[in-house]
Amino acid sequence: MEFLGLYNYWIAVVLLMSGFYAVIAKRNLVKKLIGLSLFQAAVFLLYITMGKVEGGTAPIFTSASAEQIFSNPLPQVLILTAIVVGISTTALGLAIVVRTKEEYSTIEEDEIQQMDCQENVASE
Amino acid sequence: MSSWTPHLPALQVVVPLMTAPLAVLMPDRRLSWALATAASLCALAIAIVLVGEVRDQGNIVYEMGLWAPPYGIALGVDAMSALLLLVVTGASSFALLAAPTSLSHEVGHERQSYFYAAWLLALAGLSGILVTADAFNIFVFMEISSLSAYILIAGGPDRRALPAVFKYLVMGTIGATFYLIGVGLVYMMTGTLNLADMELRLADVGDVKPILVAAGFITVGLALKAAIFPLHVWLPNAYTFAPNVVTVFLAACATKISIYVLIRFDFFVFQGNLTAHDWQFSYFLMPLAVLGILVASTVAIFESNLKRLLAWSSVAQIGYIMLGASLVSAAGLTASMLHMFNHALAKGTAFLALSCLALSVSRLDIKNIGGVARRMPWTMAAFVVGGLSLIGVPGTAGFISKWYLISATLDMGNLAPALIAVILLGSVMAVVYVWRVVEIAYFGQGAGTITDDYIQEAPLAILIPTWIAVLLNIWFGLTPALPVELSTSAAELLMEHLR
Amino acid sequence: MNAIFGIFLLTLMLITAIAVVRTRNLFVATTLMGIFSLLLAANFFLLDAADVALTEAAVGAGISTVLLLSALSLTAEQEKPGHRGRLLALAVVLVTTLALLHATLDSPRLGDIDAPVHQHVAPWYIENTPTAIDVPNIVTAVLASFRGYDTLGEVFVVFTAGIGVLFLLGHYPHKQAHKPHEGLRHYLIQRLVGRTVIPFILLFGFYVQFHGDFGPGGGFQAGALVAAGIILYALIEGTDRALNIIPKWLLNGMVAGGALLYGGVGIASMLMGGNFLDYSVLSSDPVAGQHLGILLIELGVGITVTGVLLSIFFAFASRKHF
Amino acid sequence: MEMMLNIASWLLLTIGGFFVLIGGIGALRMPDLYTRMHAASVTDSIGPILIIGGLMLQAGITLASLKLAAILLFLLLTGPTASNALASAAILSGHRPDNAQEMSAPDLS
Amino acid sequence: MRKPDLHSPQISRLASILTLFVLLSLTWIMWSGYFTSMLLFLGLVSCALCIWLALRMRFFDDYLFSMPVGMGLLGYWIWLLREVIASSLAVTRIVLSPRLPISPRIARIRAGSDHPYDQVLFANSITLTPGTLSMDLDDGVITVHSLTEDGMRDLLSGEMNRRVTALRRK
Amino acid sequence: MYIAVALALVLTMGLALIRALLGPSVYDRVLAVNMMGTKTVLLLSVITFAFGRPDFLDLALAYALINFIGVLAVLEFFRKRPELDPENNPDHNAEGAE
Repeated sequence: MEFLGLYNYWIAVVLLMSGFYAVIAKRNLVKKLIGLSLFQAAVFLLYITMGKVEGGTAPIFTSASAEQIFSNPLPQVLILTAIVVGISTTALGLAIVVRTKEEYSTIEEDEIQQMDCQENVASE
Repeated sequence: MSSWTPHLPALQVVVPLMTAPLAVLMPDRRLSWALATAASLCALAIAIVLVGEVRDQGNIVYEMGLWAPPYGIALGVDAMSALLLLVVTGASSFALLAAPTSLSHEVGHERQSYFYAAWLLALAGLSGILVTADAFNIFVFMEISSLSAYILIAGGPDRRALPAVFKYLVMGTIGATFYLIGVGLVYMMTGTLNLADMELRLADVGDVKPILVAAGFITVGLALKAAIFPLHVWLPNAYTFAPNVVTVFLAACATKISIYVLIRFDFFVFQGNLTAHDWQFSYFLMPLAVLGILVASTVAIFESNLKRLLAWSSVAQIGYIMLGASLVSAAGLTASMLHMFNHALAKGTAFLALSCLALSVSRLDIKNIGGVARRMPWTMAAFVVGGLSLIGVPGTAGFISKWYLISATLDMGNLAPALIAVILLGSVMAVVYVWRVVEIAYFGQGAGTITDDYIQEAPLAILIPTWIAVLLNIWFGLTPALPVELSTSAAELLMEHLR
Repeated sequence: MNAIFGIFLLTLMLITAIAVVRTRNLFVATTLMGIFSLLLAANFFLLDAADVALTEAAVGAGISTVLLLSALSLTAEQEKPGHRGRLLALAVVLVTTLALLHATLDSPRLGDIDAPVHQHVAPWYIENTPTAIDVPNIVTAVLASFRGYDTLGEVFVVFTAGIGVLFLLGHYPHKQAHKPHEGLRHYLIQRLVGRTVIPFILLFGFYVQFHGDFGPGGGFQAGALVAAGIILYALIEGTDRALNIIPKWLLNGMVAGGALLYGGVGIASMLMGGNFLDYSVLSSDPVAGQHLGILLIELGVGITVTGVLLSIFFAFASRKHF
Repeated sequence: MEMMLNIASWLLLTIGGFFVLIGGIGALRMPDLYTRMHAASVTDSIGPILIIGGLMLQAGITLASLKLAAILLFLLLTGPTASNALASAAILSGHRPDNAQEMSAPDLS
Repeated sequence: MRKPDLHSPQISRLASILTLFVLLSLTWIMWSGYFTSMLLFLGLVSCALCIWLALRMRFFDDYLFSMPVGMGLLGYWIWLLREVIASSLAVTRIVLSPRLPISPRIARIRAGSDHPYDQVLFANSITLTPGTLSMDLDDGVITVHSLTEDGMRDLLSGEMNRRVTALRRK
Repeated sequence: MYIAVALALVLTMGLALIRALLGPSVYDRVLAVNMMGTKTVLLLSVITFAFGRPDFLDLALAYALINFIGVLAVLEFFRKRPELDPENNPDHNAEGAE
């Protein structure tokens, strides 16, 4: 049971790791954004995991429930907000990527850097 | 009017926040601008009143929705947040006053209403961080301010703004997510999100692993957002390619707000409850601060793009602010707070002067400004005052904070000579990079590419806010009572939590 | 039983995530992200987070996939090989991971009822929701009233993203003559089935909007669903026709109006003598006031979210391909 | 009576689960895209019918049952549509079925 | 090219709008399960909004998709259910047999009815039956892929087509 | 008893995931995604009953809607793609994982 009790956290941590790796190591801008949402999703899982109560149920009263244990509503509220923040960031990031593609006709960070370097040299 | 005073902490955020949708709906960009400026000035007025209130009666607490903390979200204004509220609203107002002139070259007219809305959101987000007393609420407003800052920067006319802002977006989001992880871990062990309540309940928990890791995540995440060396890599390009007035606004206050959260979190929540946390805090940040000052100043000396030069100087100045905080003493924190205020003044003035310059000089490169001071005396004079303040020459605001910083390091025993040497060396480097610009502007030859006739003094609409900023630099250099008083009480407040 | 399913689903998620990182085809990565979101949502549901599961399904699997696909069709589908600084990245990631794993060792176990999170604040919400707010869904009560200020911030985050996308993509002239965008108009089956289900999707969206007090749902999920319904119309009948449904001025009005409505409720409660967002003063009976306030602010959330998601979708979809 | 209903419901559920699993196995074993879609269609048609049917027996005549019916209707409406969309997309991009022989149809009109 | 006359409506525009409204209201009541005046009012508003959007989407401007309603449809569903079960068993046998005895076939079938609705019903029924898959519907001609020759032969016998066509005649 | 069904569904999801990872073409992956979507809908329906909270069926309904839109978005993506860039033929770069 010791193992089971932490399994959720560990998966969340490994997910976090894979997303974080994609953000840092990948050079494609869209891939970075995908990694970013993976990274954030892992944090959502971390929060929701800590709100669970064994034998509890979703924190919504039903007419039948007099003696129910509820899971913790607060992490759920926080994560609802965080999901929204995540999708907003992704949308804005994608808009920037689309503009980048239009201006540079590539979405690879390395190629963009190369072009920028040439531009910097040309301007000096 | 007086019936509104209890609501001021909420209004500080709500006024710019609610004006943003209205600005989008405005049919004309000039109306959007007028609305934004009015809201910003209103926010400045609120901040000034709040400063008065804080000086009169200490901390102000406001319960959102009348739910008592920690169940509801509480707002709190103390000396520290009041001081920074002045910085944020002031910077926003000055930059907005200069905006219509400067922006017409950079952002298409039909897009400007969105631009001003984003500006107001940035203002609201930054003030929201300052007034809230809830750890998660900080995250929400941090995201409002960051997203709108990305928009503002992406409005830059150069296409290089796009990769710069993308990098900022990625690093900023990583920073915010790290902060979120940290808050989550603290929440896991305390069950609360209110900062004051967290401090209380953490005392029972003590040094458990999640809390230690949380302290690490929060510090690193906020350091990323605050561009503390070596996590500053997003900053230079973002500031360089943003529209000029945006640089004025963000350079003056954006990173400082993250430092504010960092200091507040570390001192309020962790310092008193974790063994040896003050020591760890100090020895983690001090080397970074010192390295930041030295490396960034060196880069600035060799930089030829004027905006990037000042951006690197910002990285160095963040080093000073962190150096003060890392002393973990009342004097050090006072110096740190004071430098946030004074650096905002100095850097704001310098960037405002560059905005004036940009109206005549197409490319803000050191080679293109040969002799412009003869054509634009007022602009360059403003830049000189800003530069002097950056260096820390007596009579300017910058001097005060450097002075406080040096006197704070004197308490550090055998580290003191080394730290003082670093501060002085940094100032000498600042002399060098400011002088390079001044020398060419005043004594250099006109650049061949632009005919001299084209270069003319900036219009009054932008010169006036610039010169008000210049005068403020001198005013607070000569009579620094107000910021010093606020900084001192803020530092005392922070030190109280050290137990 | 619960735990076993949880572990199975988590493992599937892990595999998916690793595949997402490894694949070079961005389209494949996007579809795998869709799977990931579904699994994540199912997991949230197992962990008793019904509201979050609904949101993740609507946003992660629906809207986010659509947005990513439209962005992909404007940019590139294939990631070019080659990484730089892979070792540094690995090192950073490894340190982070170890730190977090270290943190979990002292964490309360999953479902532990004695964990600190279940002792403080949260029990107060569960105890006081019936008397103070009187809605069955505690999550809605906390979201809309106890922590209504956070939700105000959330709406403005969405609003910010909306004006950001409009600022970046909204006003550039098309570089070539614009060919009308037809969507799937020639696919009879999809078109017919789409027409049949769209009214019901929209109705479901409204249902979720107004039943947030009673079950999982609320303004944000509803906004995503309504937007999804209209996006479905855009997919089957073409963006140009879809743009005619909701005129531009109305869309702009929705983006701003919802946010204004939310804030307006706050200001109204201030004018009526309460604190900001204190809905109790909106009516003579505090609980009725809370109900009214929650209804209005959820409506504000829904309107803004619908407007923003549609604006974002249209901004991407009506952009010319390069 | 309740006993009978329960047994019928369990039966439906179990058989449904079995069919779904078969579909999954088929989707793995089949050689090319179109044949895999046939296997997948087992999980998309008979699976929901049986499983949701079983659940409806459990729920009895309640609102939940009506909701289940809505879900089932929706799945049966959209499932084939989605498959068809996928097949047309595949054809559109020149994805030919493996060694499928043409058969001619008697024209009805 | 044979086009059915889409502009001679069997039912008037108003009637179809009303039908949809009633359907939506019933759905709302069935989903909601709360009968407070507030929620019923909101339901009414929601249905009206849906209708408004449907009007803006021009769903009532043509009679492309009018549905044949009646007992015939129910009978057809029951027949289809039997077909689905039978063919599911057939596919199950194939999947479970180690040799995987498949013999894919492709055929083009002309739908018996001119009406687009019937064609779609036919195509989706084909897809719904495991073992056959409609890949394309173009101008009344459906391209069908089948897993086995038997399945295709079954389909080509035309019973399903006949039944679908018969629905509208009644 | 619900366990058996839920287990079958989860196993099928696993199988579908394997199909999604193996590919080989992008369409196989989309097929797998679609399969997973419907399986999730069923799984959620079953779980709501196992939990004894049938009022959560809304979730399953929402999933069904969203899944459909996702697949249509994919079709639309493919329909646009030929004019996008011809070198990106799906069958040439079908093997997604390195």
